[in-house]
Amino acid sequence: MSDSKQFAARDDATAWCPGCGDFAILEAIKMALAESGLSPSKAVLVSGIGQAGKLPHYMRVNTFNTIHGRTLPTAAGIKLSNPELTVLTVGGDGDGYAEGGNHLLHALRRNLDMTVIVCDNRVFGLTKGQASPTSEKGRVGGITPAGTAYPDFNPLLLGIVMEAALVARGFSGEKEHLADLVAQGINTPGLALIDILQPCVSFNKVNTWQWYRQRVDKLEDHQPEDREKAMELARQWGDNIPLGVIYKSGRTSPTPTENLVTAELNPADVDKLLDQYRVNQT
Amino acid sequence: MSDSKQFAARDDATAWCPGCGDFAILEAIKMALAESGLSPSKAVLVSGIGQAGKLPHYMRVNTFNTIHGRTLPTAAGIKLSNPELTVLTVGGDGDGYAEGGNHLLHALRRNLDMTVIVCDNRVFGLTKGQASPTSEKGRVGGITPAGTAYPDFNPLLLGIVMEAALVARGFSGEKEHLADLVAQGINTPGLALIDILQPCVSFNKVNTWQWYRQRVDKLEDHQPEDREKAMELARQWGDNIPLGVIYKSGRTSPTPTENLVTAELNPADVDKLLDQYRVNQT
Amino acid sequence: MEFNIRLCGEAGQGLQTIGKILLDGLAGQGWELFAHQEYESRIRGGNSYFQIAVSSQPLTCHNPRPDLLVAMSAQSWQQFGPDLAEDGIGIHPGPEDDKGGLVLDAAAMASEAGSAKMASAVVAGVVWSVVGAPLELLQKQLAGVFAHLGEEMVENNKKAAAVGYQWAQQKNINRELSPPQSPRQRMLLRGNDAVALGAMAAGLKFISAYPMTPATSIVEYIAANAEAAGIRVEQAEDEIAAINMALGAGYAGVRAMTATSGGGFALMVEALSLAGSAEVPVVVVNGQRPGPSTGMPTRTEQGDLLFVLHGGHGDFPRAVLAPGSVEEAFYLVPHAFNLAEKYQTPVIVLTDQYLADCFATVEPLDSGEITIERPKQGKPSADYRRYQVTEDGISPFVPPGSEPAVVVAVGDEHDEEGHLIEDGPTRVAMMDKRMAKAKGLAAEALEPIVQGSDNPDLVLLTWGSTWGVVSQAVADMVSEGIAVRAVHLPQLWPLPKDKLGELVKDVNVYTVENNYSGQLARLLAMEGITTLGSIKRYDGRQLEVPEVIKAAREVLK
Amino acid sequence: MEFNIRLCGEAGQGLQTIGKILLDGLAGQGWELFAHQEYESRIRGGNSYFQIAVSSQPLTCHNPRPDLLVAMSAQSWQQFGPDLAEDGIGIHPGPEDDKGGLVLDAAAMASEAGSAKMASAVVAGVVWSVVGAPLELLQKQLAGVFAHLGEEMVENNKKAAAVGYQWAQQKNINRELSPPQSPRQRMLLRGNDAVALGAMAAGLKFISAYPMTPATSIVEYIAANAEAAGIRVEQAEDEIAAINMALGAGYAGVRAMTATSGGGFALMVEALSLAGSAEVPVVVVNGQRPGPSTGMPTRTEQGDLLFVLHGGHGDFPRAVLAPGSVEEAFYLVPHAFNLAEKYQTPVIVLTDQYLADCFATVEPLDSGEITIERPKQGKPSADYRRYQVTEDGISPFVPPGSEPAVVVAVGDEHDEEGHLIEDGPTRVAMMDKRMAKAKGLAAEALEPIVQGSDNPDLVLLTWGSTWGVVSQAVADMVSEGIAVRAVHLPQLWPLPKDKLGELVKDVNVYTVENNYSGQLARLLAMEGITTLGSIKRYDGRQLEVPEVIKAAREVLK
Ligand SMILES: Cc1ncc(C[n+]2csc(CCOP(=O)(O)OP(=O)(O)O)c2C)c(N)n1
Ligand SMILES: Cc1ncc(C[n+]2csc(CCOP(=O)(O)OP(=O)(O)O)c2C)c(N)n1
Ligand code: SF4
Ligand code: SF4
Ligand SMILES: [Mg+2]
Ligand SMILES: [Mg+2]
Repeated sequence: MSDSKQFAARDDATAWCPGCGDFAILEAIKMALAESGLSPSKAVLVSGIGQAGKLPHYMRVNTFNTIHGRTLPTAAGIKLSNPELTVLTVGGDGDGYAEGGNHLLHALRRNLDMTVIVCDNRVFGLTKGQASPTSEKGRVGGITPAGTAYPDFNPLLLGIVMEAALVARGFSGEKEHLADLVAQGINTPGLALIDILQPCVSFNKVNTWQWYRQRVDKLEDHQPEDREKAMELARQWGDNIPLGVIYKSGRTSPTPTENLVTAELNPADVDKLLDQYRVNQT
Repeated sequence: MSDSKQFAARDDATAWCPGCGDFAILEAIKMALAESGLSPSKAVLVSGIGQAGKLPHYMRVNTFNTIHGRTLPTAAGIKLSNPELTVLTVGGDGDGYAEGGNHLLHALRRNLDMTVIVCDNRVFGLTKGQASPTSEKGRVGGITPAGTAYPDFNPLLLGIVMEAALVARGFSGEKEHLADLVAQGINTPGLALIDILQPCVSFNKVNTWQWYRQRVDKLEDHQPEDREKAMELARQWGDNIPLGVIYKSGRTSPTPTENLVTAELNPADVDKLLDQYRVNQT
Repeated sequence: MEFNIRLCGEAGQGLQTIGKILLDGLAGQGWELFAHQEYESRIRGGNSYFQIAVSSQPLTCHNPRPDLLVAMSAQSWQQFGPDLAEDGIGIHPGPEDDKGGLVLDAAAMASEAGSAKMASAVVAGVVWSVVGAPLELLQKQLAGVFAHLGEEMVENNKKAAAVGYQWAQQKNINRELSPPQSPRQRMLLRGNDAVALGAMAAGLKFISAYPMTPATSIVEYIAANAEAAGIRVEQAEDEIAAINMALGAGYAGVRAMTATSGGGFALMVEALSLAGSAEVPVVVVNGQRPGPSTGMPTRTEQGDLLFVLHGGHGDFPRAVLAPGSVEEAFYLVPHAFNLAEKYQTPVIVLTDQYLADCFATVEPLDSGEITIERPKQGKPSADYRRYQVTEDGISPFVPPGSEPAVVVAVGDEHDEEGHLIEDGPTRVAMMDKRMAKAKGLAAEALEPIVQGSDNPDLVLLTWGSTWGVVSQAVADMVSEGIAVRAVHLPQLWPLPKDKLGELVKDVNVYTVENNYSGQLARLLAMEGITTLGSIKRYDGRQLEVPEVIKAAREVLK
Repeated sequence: MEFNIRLCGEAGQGLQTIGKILLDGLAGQGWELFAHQEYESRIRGGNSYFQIAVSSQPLTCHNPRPDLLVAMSAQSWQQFGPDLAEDGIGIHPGPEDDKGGLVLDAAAMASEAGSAKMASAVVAGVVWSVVGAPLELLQKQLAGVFAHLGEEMVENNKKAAAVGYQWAQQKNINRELSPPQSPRQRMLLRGNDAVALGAMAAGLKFISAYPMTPATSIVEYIAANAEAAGIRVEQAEDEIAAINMALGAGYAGVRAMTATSGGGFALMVEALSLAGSAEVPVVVVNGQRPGPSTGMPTRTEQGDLLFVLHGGHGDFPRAVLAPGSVEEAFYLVPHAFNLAEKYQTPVIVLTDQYLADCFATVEPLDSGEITIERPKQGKPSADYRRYQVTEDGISPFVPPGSEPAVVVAVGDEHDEEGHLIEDGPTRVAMMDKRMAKAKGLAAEALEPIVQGSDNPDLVLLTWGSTWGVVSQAVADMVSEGIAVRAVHLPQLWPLPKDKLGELVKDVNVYTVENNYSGQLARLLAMEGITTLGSIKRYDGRQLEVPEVIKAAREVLK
């Protein structure tokens, strides 16, 4: 196990608000990478746009900070090209569940070997407080001053019915536990979806640190292979919010193994194909 | 109950292959609209691009034949603007579950009062036989000559976990039954997702008319309010494929009631707002 | 006389709140104002500013060199201190340095007055004293703004303002500006408010959008007033949904729009092309910010002109309008809706962060000046043809729901009834019909707005918010006897070619643009209008009057 | 001598199969061939055709008036019969009419020979007889093609062909074409095959795509040969995913592409701008079809030129290449990859349905002529800076995974290390760095291809598959003594301005384009190159040699 300091940025300036739940996620990711024995050159963190999307800039690791909502296809392109890289994605709930919804659906279907981390503050942070898909019905936001008319989207349930390799919920207030979830995600040979309860001290005045602290409950004897139970846990919200690995489908990843990058650029031998087009005069 | 002939196109030319499962769906939609007492002027059929997307051109009804994958937001815009219109969408599995996946997710979340009909031939028809999200793992398609690496997407399960007002499965070979499902969809005050087993005689050589006929089974004593059972039925595939209303969540639609169209164009009284900007000299 | 005040500090220190309080107070005294904002893409920390230009004459832009700069953080003093005008007053929280500013520990003073949170009221008091306005007026403002927080908050804020006021009095930094004697009737509002109000005055009924700086506040403003106005607002899952929902609404027969920035607009161009083919009216606001890609999300630029003009596959008619001021935004947006509905095609309104976030005192906006032109109405007969071929290309409109008609809209090539076709002649007829509308749009293109010399040696052509800067620069140059003319194009497509041709005939023409490649110059070239070059800036900030003057002098040499 | 054969009928009647059999047979006899296809957006029914031009000289385009037209359906006879050349032979399934065609009930004759399904073999036999080729050769072809269906099928097809052959012999419609004496070495292939083969020869390793006509067959071709070639193919959920996957692959360091048509391209432009900002190489093929919107999905047009040039927000460097022939497609695509990697920026290859689906006999394609230039390689040091500022704007590349470097790619504005910045000077440095690459791209722009008169009265400038038509038209005119020159632009952006400037100096220039608005002419105007107008067509079909000649004569009057 290597030291998480190798993942540290040169300085610790961030553009986050003091007290933001993202800080602990940043630490947890560094810890998990270290724990998994990875170096900054061997892991890639693909991020979106949003407060959470800035995360890779505050550590030292290969990074593709792509556009809003597109972490998953970008990550798939990387993983399919170079399976030797450990690929993680990080982004907000807006990024992952609104703009990126279709990619989530299909990433779950693909189940490539990657760890999908969603900093779920249940609000659009960077754009200043609009409702997100995980904002509960009635939540007031900039575009929904009378409260959003729709129920909150449940990413865990989706992960379960789509048979993701691993579905988990973490909490910014449980850094070690979270680091362990991320490490489990990294070590699961398939897609791990980790939705993280992340307080946003600036815009989410409902789901605060305290609100969560009073409610979260680390799973202890849960068998994550038990789908029925997993669905029940995924639906649990309110007074008692379960944390931990909710579900494991046991589905293995169809990620290929051959690295296309290390090979010399080795063009296809098209001559054989071209020969098929030669006109043979009769 | 009015006559379904009023929905008939001027002639019966279509661009479909003889034997295509879309013909019965066309008939079923006309029957359901008639059964629901609607006239061609009071219903809108929003369709995508694909073989299924051509459907509204073969009948007489208000139509917005939009672009590939975008039926649902277009339909939402229509319904939110004029709730007096009965809004249905029709498109293929590529349209609804690939290109349009994000809209499906969010349309299910919104649960507006509309009927979403997917002609699910488990293949991209119009573009000549590529695998679609509902093609089963291993299905050979133009872009996946070695067979697709991913399992088939289950739209019914998604509809259930997202608590759509109604989730149903129909079959082109059961036209009356299908018409009844569509009519139930129209009459359900929320989103009805109807996935239709539609044989494609040109490109789907697996799920043929006969293959389905040997397997489909109309649900009889199922209580669609029973979510556990519904999930079980939604997962059922192979020798025994259930047809009918699989699930009813009882969720009501937040569709507004006021028609913005019939009102005279009645600009907001901005003078009151403008007055707030007047500088009161001190 | 012009006096420029810059308040700077971290995001979260209340710069906007205090800036707005000062704006209201100063406006109440009859001043003409122009305020602009620079901020980072973050919620707390960093270096932002809110700057207010104060004058007895109407203002159209900012001044790069503040006469008074109050920094609420040491960092922002480091960054912005050097911008101070030569004899300007700098105030900062310390530590003392060799740049000569006065040290004011506003937080400590506010703590004494009740709570460190009221540091911004201290700062307001300082500013108020410098401009020589009576303290009571500021306190009245504060009382109004903080009334909803209770009596105690009001009193504490008043106290904090007094402390700041007295501190400044002691420092002898009063500039004794005397407010105008007979001030004009004014409104004070923000660019994006004007866009939103224009849309509402135009009869907007439906808006769907996904948030994106700097367009979000348009949507939020409309949302905040939607219930009273009978407007339906839908937050979309993405920009693709946003524009397609708006098209659904437009098809249904209601005035609909969406608003975004360049990246969101990029996701909309497939549907823009659909709107062109299906002939569905829609207004799309693109509030520009520096690209490419995510670029600088909170800064300003005019880098999307050629993109909005050519975005979407195939040829279809469209119009592109770009207001050059807060006032113009209010009147231009209704025109966008009229064009969209009249020609049943997409109309794009281009703004930018500078305009979106600026505040200005303007001639009171008059909703009475706005006329609403609805589309040519058709008869809802059983044989209604949505795409009836007409000479002007405009097919009479009937909304779905009108017995006994059926209304077919379609993005595939189609016949008059809207059904799919494969033959060449029908295709040509439909292309010709659609493109006939482009001719109509061209015929009624808005005229350029002209200012400055009647017999110029140099014409500066500009668009969008840069107009405010060029207009000021040209006024300054003319008053120095330089024969220069400013031309602003509120409509960028179709161009008012005849009028524009006259204006640029036999004279040196430069464009002034806030982008890298001189996109307006390129557009003009495409239309056969030659320019000699462009005065450009592309660092994410608006051009400045002195740099425009300098560049113009350079060119005139 | 040129002879044109059109086979027409319904989709599903095997036109493509039989067309391909005839092509192979004719090529084997040493003929030069050019085949193009017109079909409807459907799987069965409708009216399609497959047309083969046969000559002893190389061919670059089709001829609108077939000398032999065999209709396999009455409907297609109705539709296409009138296209027949004046002394042409028309054959159709009946009923007899006043248009003078011969009635051939191929289905009935095929039934007699074994099964109605072999009607197409009957037709092949007819054609074979008309061109005067030996029946055995055709039968050999059929045997090869149907071998996998078993002996009986082969025999029945042979029998059907013989029946058709004999029928034609009896009708005395033999044209006795004598094949060239010393035919050239040739390959016969389709436009999209050439694109795919070019990409594979260039070292393509990753392709992600969502199907869209007419680009799909590029992807399918590569997929069919991917395993052997070590290429990873991913069918994406939508076009947005397709291009972003390709960007992920490009970031990882492998040559990546995607292929689509205009509507799919529209969904890609947000990521195109990302590629520009993050400096990730990617090749995007846009196989054009008529827009706007879904338009005419299986027809041809060149309506996306200005869109691909300006698609995406903000200014960033890009190149646009457009092959004018099957052969050129093979060599141009590797060049696109070289440019994309060298300049670490997106490169767009524009084709169209006409080129995508056409077949031509070409000089054997030589993979040895393809050179591969990989990006400037960096040192994978711990302080590797992905966006190092260099004079040519190109930052040395290191793939992620290289110890001890970390590789940061980002769409936000950034510093040399790839971290987010907010200041103006860094922004300017990065814009300048990126746009320096545009200068490099311009400096190595491909030269125009010129043909015809050295001292012309008229220059016809063209691009894409229309080149084939213009090239033929100009050759015809020159042989009639008209001083006309044809210029083809394989690279549309950046333009080879100097060379082009020389070519168009002091001469009348028209563009010839398959679109409504004359997009090349508009692009040239933007670059200061004036044209007098455009010869255009926009009915979803390719221009025809006679119409180009007619229009050119008109202009020369
Ligand atoms: C295409 C596009 N649309 C919109 C935006 C503006 N935008 C940036 S971040 C964001 C949402 C932020 O919410 P979330 O993803 O939950 O991240 P958070 O800031 O809460 O961490 C939006 C809408 C964008 N950058 N690109
Ligand atoms: C943006 C875009 N991408 C791709 C296409 C091409 N396309 C047309 S239909 C279709 C898929 C057809 O499959 P499906 O939706 O299942 O309909 P079906 O033809 O099977 O009924 C595709 C990919 C398109 N028209 N637009
Ligand atoms: S706005 Fe919320 S999510 Fe963003 S940095 Fe601040 S606390 Fe964190
Ligand atoms: S291709 Fe398939 S789906 Fe399309 S019309 Fe033919 S049978 Fe129906
Ligand atoms: Mg969030
Ligand atoms: Mg399908």
